[in-house]
Amino acid sequence: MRGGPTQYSEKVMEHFKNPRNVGEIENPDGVGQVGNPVCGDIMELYIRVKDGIITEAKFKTFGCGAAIATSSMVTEMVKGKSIEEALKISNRAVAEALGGLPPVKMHCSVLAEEALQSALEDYLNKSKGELPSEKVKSK
Amino acid sequence: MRGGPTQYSEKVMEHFKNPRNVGEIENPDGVGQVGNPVCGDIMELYIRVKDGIITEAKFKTFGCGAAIATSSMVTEMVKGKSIEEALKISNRAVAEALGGLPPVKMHCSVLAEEALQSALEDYLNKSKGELPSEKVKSK
Amino acid sequence: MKRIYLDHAATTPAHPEVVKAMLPYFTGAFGNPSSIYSYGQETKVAVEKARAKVAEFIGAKSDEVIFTGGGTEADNFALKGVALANERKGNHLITTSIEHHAVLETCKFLEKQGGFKITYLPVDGYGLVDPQEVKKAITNKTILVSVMHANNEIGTIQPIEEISKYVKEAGILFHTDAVQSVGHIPVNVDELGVDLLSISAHKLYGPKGVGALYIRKGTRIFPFMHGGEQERGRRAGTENVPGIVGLSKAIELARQEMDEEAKWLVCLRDRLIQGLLENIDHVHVNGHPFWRLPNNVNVSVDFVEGESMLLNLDLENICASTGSACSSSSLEPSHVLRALGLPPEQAHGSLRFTLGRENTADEIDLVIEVLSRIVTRLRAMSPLLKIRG
Amino acid sequence: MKRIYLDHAATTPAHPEVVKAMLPYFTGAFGNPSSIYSYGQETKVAVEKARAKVAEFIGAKSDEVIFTGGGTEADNFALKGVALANERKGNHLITTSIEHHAVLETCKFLEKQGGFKITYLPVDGYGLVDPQEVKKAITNKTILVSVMHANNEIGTIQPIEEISKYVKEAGILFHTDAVQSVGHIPVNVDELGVDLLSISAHKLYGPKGVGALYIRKGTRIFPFMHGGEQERGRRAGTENVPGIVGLSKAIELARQEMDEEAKWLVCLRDRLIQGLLENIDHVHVNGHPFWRLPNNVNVSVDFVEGESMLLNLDLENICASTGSACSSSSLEPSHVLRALGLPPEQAHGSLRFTLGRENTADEIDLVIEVLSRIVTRLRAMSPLLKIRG
Ligand SMILES: Cc1ncc(COP(=O)(O)O)c(C=O)c1O
Ligand SMILES: Cc1ncc(COP(=O)(O)O)c(C=O)c1O
Repeated sequence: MRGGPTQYSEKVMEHFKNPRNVGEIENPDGVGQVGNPVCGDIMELYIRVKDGIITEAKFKTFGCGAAIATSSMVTEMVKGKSIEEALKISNRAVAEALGGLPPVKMHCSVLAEEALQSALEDYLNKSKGELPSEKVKSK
Repeated sequence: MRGGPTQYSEKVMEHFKNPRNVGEIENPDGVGQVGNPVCGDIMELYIRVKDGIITEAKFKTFGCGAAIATSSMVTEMVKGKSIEEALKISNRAVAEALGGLPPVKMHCSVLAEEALQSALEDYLNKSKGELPSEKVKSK
Repeated sequence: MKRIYLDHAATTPAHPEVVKAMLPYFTGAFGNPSSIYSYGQETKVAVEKARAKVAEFIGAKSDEVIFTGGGTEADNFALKGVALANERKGNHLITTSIEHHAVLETCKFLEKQGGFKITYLPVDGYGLVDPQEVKKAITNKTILVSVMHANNEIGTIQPIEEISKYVKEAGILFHTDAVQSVGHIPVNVDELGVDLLSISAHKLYGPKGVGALYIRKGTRIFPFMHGGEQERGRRAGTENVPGIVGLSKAIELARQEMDEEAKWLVCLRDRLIQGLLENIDHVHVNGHPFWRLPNNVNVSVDFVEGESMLLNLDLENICASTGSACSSSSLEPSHVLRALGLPPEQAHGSLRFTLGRENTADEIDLVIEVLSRIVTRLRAMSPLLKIRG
Repeated sequence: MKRIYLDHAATTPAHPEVVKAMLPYFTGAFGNPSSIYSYGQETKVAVEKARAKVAEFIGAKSDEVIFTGGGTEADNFALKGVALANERKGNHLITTSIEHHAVLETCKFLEKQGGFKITYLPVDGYGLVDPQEVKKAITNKTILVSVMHANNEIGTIQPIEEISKYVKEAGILFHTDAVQSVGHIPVNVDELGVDLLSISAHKLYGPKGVGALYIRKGTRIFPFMHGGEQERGRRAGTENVPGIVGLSKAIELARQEMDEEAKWLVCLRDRLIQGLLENIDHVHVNGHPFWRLPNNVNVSVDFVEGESMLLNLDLENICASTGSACSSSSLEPSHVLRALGLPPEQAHGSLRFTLGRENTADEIDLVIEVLSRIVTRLRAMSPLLKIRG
């Protein structure tokens, strides 16, 4: 049973220990699910949107420490942001906000970005074109 | 600079520390010289013979601890022996008398046997056939 | 809070007696065993005494034991040494899909660089190799069979004796990686019927960086390390005298304490398994219920991932291990758990606890309690529970 | 009588500070550096700190230093790893006739089993390799040149920088066995211009059974030990944490003390050489008068054989070494002395004294006195003196 270089930053450990926004939102305005059990990572991300602003975000995650921390961090980051702003949140931004991730764990931040984008896309699809949809498609 | 398994017996060390019969005999009745500097071992063995009995034996040796000890031992062993008896002294007998030799050092006992045989042969040649010479030739 | 160490399959602390035995050989009796003065001979004698002790413990002759720099070197030595020395006879090796990487990666190297063909035998759901499968895999090109004695992840003990019969029948060399078994369960080279056997000191309360390879007399094998004439020309390099003395001390202690210890560990092991099954839903035990190392507990906890459990345990000062992808840099879950046929989620949700001589029943009970809490917390954030639960 | 140890090229005692630095890692901080819990991370940090220290000392980057099980492993790793990884480019290696057996025997293995061609360059009467000879030996099939930094028998230091120019010009990899130089004279991989460099801890007051190989970034090399992902996949096997910490402590001490120590050893060395030349007739110094390790004295004493001198010295508690056939199981005198062109009697009559940090001027004077007596005694029983004297 091998071990990788998984020395997490304090910030990662802090979010891992006390993840923010765990749970589901009933009747969410957008929901994204990415990853699959074969790879050992599944993230679900729920958002509530009011007047183009994300007022609430929640997640459920099956995954390692980094997966939980990035889920937690991304939900914190989107709260209070407009859809446009949220669409610009990159995996690097999530990783940076966590004080960095070990190289082998960068894929967790990618997953978090994808979960967010998928939730945003879901919201945009549901609410049909409140925003130019090329932006979403170009992803 | 490698080292071989040269743990010598106490007997070997005793003869090495206090070799018996070091030196030359002036006008010896027999002298043998074997080995060569290339191999790192040279033994000279001198004998004095009276009435078919070896009354004195001396050696000079350039060589390792085992070479010195076997030289010393073989000179001790031949003293008081008849030529016939001396001819029967084998390298194994020398090694055994020393409480054994490390395998890589057995060649030193062979050298001691050869030095003795060579001295005896020299004596027999000089004194011409006092003993059946086939015995010597068959060696 | 005191640390609870339950990862003895990864490494064990050196026994204080072992360290004590080693100490004189660092600064006092530091001579080179290859030297011919009496000072070097002292350490030579120490090395030979150690060799005799190790040999006796596994039922071998002294000159059949070669000291190495660890279990990985022993495995590399055995496989590469035998493969290259017997290349003319054939180019086929048989091993299993659940070997330690020290065997598997060496096999891959031999395949890729040496032109050897390797058969990787499957195992059943308990991790057992079927001796009949070994028999069937043997061809007239087969020169070596390598099957580990006890698995490091799931603790399953292989039927080496039975496999040996078929291997010997075919006149083929037989290697076993006994790194996890020596010092923990009885190991005798003749009873097992093996020609080569790997040992690592740090798995039995000895120091890291030293091990041994048993090589049955008459076995055709090339040296792995070339250089000086140490170890009778079979393994060059100045002998790690303190390490070798440490290994033999560990073996000596194992001889005295192994049986008692094994009984005690089986108690603790079964207490832990029972406790986990009773206190946490949806837990599965991996490995064999009976043919199992006394100290090994391997479970899969549904709906949660291994590394996140491990990190939580670590926060409570409990050391364990997982076969989850997330703990490896290759991002693949344990090849052993996959070979058992475990669904990927279960492989990702695996935890290994390997017990040792200093563990107590209280520690076990605490671990059960702590893990229950952790699992409850993690399941609360798991999307799988809803999907599948 | 107190022992006088003058065989530091064979092995050194571990420095008490080294042992002290190692101790915590046997029983306290014993975790496996590959483990992901914080407990394993402690030892991982210790290993990485050690790596940084070793790297800095030789002017390398941290990730260019791989820990091994000793100098022999480092040499095997360098030569086999580079040869196999660059086989497609060519099958020719260049080395010298005075390398340590760890290099020479590895070369012989590569010749015999790997189909490689090896050029063994001669040396001059001082043991120096001519850089021009290296240049001339390079062909378009040459993939590696291996020339030792300082010789273990005669202490001669090679013009590595000069050789490097020709090797780099030809775009070939360059390895140096620096086992005898690191910690004793300045060693900087960039100044030397080498791509690979071998280190062994027990030659510089570190523990036995641990060493390192410097591998310049970008060097094509295969792992020598296959298995786990330790050392970033370049050297499998659970890290010998105490050993690695011990090596780095030895390096740290060398950094502080090397310059002073070298000055002192040169004093002692020259005192011993002078004393022997003045007190014993027919003594010759082997090796280079100037390009010589600070601690190496190698002499040939005419008319007497080395082992018998050594044993007599041993009886007086003085530890030294010889290149005589009689001290080797192969019954051949030192290949190094033969390569110098020494007549066989002189090779057989050689003695090596290698000094260390604890030796004193009084000890040196005593050795001169004792050896004079021994030589007189042995010469009295030498047939050569009469023949040649
Ligand atoms: C079964 C098995 N084989 C081989 C090894 C390698 O041993 P070492 O860590 O001494 O290199 C290990 C442990 O890492 C192991 O568990
Ligand atoms: C020049 C040289 N290279 C390599 C080695 C081998 O190192 P180790 O004894 O650590 O295997 C030695 C010493 O034995 C040496 O002197």
